[in-house]
Amino acid sequence: MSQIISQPAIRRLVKQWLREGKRVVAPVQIRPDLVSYQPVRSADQFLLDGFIRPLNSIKEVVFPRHEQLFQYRVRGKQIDLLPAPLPDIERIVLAARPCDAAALPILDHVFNWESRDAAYNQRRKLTTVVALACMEHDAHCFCTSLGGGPDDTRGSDALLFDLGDDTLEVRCVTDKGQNLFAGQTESSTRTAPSVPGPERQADLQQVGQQLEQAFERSDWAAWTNRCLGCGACAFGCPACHCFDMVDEGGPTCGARVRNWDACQFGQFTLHASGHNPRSAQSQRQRQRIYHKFHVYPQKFGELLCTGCGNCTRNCPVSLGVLPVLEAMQAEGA
Amino acid sequence: MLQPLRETCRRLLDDGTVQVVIGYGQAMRAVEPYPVFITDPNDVGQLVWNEQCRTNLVKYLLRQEIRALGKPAIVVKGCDERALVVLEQESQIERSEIVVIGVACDGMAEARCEVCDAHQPRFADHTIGHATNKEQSAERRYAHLAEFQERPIADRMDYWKAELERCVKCYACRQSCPLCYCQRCIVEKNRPAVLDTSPTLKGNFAWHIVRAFHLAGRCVGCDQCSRVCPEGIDLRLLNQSMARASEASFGHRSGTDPQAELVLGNFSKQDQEQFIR
Amino acid sequence: MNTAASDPANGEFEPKIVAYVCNWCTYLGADLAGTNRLEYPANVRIIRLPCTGRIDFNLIVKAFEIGADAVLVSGCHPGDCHYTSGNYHARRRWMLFRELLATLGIETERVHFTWISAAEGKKFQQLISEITSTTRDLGPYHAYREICETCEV
Amino acid sequence: MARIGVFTCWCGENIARNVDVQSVAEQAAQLPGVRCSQTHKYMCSDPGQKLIRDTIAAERLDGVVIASCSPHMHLKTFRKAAEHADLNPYLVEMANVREQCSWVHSQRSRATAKAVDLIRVAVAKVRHNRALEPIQVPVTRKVLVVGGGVAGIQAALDIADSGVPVVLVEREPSIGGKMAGLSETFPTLDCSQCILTPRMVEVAQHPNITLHTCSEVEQVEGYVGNFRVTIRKQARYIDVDKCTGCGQCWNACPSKKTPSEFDYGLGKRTAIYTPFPQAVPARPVIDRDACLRLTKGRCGICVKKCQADAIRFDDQDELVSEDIGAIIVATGYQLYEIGKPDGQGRVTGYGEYGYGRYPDVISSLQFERLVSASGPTGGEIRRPSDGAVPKTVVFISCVGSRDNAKGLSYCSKICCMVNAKHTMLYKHKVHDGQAHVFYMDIRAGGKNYDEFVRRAIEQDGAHYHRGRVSKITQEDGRLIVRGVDTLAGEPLTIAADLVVLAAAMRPATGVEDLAQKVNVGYDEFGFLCESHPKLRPVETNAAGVFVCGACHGPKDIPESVTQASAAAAKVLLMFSRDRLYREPEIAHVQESACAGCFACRRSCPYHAIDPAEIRDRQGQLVRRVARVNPGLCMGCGTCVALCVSKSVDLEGFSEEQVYAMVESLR
Repeated sequence: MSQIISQPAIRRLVKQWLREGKRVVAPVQIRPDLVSYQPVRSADQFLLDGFIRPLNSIKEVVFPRHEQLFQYRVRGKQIDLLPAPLPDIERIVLAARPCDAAALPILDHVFNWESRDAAYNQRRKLTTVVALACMEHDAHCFCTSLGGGPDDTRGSDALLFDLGDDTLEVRCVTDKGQNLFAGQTESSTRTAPSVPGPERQADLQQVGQQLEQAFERSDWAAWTNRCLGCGACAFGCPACHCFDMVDEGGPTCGARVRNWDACQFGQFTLHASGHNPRSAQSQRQRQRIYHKFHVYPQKFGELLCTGCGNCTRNCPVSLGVLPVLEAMQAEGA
Repeated sequence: MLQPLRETCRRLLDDGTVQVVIGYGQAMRAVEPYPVFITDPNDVGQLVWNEQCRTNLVKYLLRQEIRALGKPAIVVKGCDERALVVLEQESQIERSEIVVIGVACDGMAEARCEVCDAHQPRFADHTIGHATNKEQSAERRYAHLAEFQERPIADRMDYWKAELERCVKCYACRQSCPLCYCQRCIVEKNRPAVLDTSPTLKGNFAWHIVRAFHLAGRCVGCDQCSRVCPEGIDLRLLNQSMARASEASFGHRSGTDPQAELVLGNFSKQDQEQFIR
Repeated sequence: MNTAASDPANGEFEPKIVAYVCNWCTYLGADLAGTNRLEYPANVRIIRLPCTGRIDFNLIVKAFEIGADAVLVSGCHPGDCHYTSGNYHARRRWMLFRELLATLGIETERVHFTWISAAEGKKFQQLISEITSTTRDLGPYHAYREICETCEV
Repeated sequence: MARIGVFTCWCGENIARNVDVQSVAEQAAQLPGVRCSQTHKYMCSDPGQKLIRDTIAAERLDGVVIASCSPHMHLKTFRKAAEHADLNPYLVEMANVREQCSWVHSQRSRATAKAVDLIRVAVAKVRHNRALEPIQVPVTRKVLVVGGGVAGIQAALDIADSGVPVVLVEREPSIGGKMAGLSETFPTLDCSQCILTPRMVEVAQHPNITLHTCSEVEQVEGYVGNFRVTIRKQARYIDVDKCTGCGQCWNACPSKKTPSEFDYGLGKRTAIYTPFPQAVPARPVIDRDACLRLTKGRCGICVKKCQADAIRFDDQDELVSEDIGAIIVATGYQLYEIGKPDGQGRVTGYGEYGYGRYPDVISSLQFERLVSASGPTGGEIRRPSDGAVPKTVVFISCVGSRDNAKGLSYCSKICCMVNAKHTMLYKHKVHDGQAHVFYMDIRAGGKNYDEFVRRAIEQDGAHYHRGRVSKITQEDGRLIVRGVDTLAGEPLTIAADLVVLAAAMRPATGVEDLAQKVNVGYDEFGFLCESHPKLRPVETNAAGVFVCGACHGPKDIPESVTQASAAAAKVLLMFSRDRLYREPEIAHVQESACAGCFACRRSCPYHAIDPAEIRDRQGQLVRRVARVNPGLCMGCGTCVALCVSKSVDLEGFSEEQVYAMVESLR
């Protein structure tokens, strides 16, 4: 037996969530060639099928691109510090791709390592993730090569499957998921067929071992020198989590803020002295690969990549994790 | 087209005229051709040419990784080539130290190609193929902008609020622009921080105003910024409003005349405007 | 905040106007208005710069960011620049920049450009009076303030 | 943390009437960075300044804001006061709470609030001020004077007499300029050459003057105090040191048909010649276009005649370099080209006067030669066509001047006096002759000038007709002048034997080239621009370059001489110290961030930005960047606004200062 729900029923649910003041984030068609996770304002705005995957990720729901840590205000000779209030809005991510949801446990490790990031954990607590299993994939998808797949449940509270006829199968993974759909689904005999997902690439889970020997290779430049040094890969990545803290404002008021940062920026490792330990773009690209497939796994025992392929999709010159790994393996690293 | 292109590149590499060819290549997985850097004459087979070669490769002339490869030959379309003209006017390249391989282009299936008047390269050292340059009226070239500007001002503001709300400041627009070459971008300057680095609406407005205005009188309309934006923001509108004003007020079309004076940094006592009282 | 130009006495909207003026013409024109005791509204805050050539377009954006309801840029008449040509450079800059503002939907009627010589104290008085009153009619520049306030937690 | 003192002035009642000074001071004391806040009845008075000095010392202030009048009024005063208290003067800023606040706002609460804001802005700025030292530039105490007319001669002698070396460059073979060719001068009718030639000789003999004739300025590099000037000396074909100026050569030269430049074509000269007998240097020159030896390879009579062996047919142009501290431009004027052929068989600009077609229509400078004792007629007034003494002479004013349609919009200023002088000189020589003058207005402002014109009319009987001449035709050897007398209200036709056109004054040819070399601006007519028409009339916007004489605008001899002495005085003032001290509020480039696009260089009105090369330790060129020459920058900041990466900044109005000021208004 399975649980099913109709599309109109889901949209009614969304309407109700919005009415309750919850924030609903779901894939939205921005233009014919662009689907993006966005806060939805009306229940008919978002997609439940007909897209491969949005070009951004759901990490923004728990790790916003910009957040204030505290504000300062100068009153006469006195300076007031006003800590940012903890988030309190409940969030529901709907129709997230499994490769997005799978990144949340990865982020959990980062934001709870050594110190616990209060705002992150609060948002995480307030967030329910309803993933939507993939029926299709494109040339950039490689989740299966990293142990994931079109119906991967990591990070999801519930998983939806498209059964056709405007009907979705609901598989709840956690209590949060159960609570969200309690009383909203019907029993059915229909179950979603298993979808194979993208063809498995060469053994990328073992790439960490290959990297043991690859650091000093001179080929990094040849593999990566078309990189232009933007942050499109990192910002579209569900797992990248680097940030920069700056003070913004003037002599009377302002804030300390935390913004996304990207390791491909030339300034990322620039020291105040003017020295830059990663002065060449190939060093930055190598860093990105090593962080995802070597450093992070050594520390936390899992890859910092879910194989979503967004880095390549977003890259102005079709670079990204997979093309680099493929180039490396082609050279027999 | 492809054979003569490969042959020309092979010859240039063979006889040592250049050490690297900046061109388009394609791997099986990639949807679009992507930039390749051929240093071995035997690798010219990697070069491709098709109607998906949209990337403006000129940016690579400025990147230190590519400069380190030696004297370059670069494959350009008639539209890309205009960026070379500006870079030379702004002392960023020595034209004599670059071999330019122009490829005649019938269009890359982009909107701008329909109003292109630079199908045939004009300043290249070697030209592959032949295409006809058709004159295009300013009305046609700026039709997209004109249509947008007909909207009421509040609509325009709402449009940009919605668009720039999505900007995450990945700087793909900047990094792929062939005319962005600062050692340190203004957005990275602190003391004072002229604009917020935060990807908030405030910071995004400030950034896109700066980016567009720093291209005032310079932008050659390759639309690379709009093309690479992962959020699909139509930056072309901003660039075009500067370009159209430069053309209307100063008769200047950036990158079309190597002898022309640049718009900013020069002036004419005869400059006409109505708004200064 | 600190310098909100709203008059606390009656709570009425008082426009906040930031003026970037050159040191040699408009600043002296404003001085002359003073010497001649030509009264004008107290809404303008002058920032003195050597020349209109020095006035970066970013300063106009910055003025809106700090909550200005209108911005004035003023310098020497063409031909009168203390530095011979700074104002010509500035004029070109504004010709292009206004286009950009218009495309972005920023209200160009809140950005004023004028030439005021050291002898035109009267013109300065009239200008400030006029800008203050038109800005009062336009009301606070809510649209840009909203841009500057968005911050989602 | 900053320790800033705010000093608010009452200015008697001037500020205090509309601004609550006490409340302003209290609010100012609360501003971030402010250490103390004080008031005084008159801050600029001695006790007021003492309060500032004492407080700086007592509170160890590192920044001062004076809230009082306009900085144009007293910024220097207060900066000096700070300096006396050992605070760097550039750490003082002013808030203009009088001219721009108390005097223009009568509503006390609002004026008070604005005053606080103005102080807030000044405090925000001064927190980012930096201690600056005046820029010192070494000075080469040597002057280049370009042009050896009366202005150049005057300037050169004034400077040389004070002990400073002068390099005088003259394009013609002799100095003397236009004045050397004049007969007599108004309003005294003293002989022009009699006044000028002793001065010319003085130049030639002056130990502090190096004279280069037949020479032009080829190139000017460097900046104020430190110019390097290259002078092109044209081949003279004479060894000036050996030549004694005896005259054997020119008397024997068979090429005698070249129109004399000095006589404006009214006489002829030989190929080897001195332009006029009193020429300085008193040495001949060979005209390479007229000399038979140099053009056809024949002749050489001069060589045979020369006992001093001074002829050098193999002479070459020579380039001379001079290190120069200041430049005076005195290149003078030329006459407006009357009836200029337009290349399509027509003439423009008073072609109807027949100048160039009718030999007896001449210019006023040609008339000067006809009257001059050293002229082609030996001082007898004889007309060019047939040598007859003209009995009726018509003088026409404003040929080219004050005429937008055909010529130039400005008044040439000297012509009214020249015409009056000419009628008198004519009457004095041709007693039965009649002079007529057509004029638009008589402009005779100047000491004894109007009296002079009256004398021409009343004593020497010149007929003055207020009106223009429409056409001149030639009939039976006479010139029929058709004009109108607007005062009589009727057309007027005069049959004249000679017509003299008072053509407009224009800057000398090539002045634009020279102006570009020395970076001096010029107007639409080519006259050089002074720095300020009232207060800096001989300075230019190019530091260290001065102007005098008619290259700056139409003027007569006394004015040219006055201006020349003024320019000399300015140069000597500049040389009165070993070094130049310039305002340090100038631009500077952060070279590590500069991308070398040179937008700054394109826009700099003072050409103060040069490319500089950054090289690595191996000497390899890394990139080119912009660099500001502190000797030239005047601190306008146009470069800062144009620099997209803000790699150039302006001391005194830096990005940090300006943004802090704006931010303080939040």
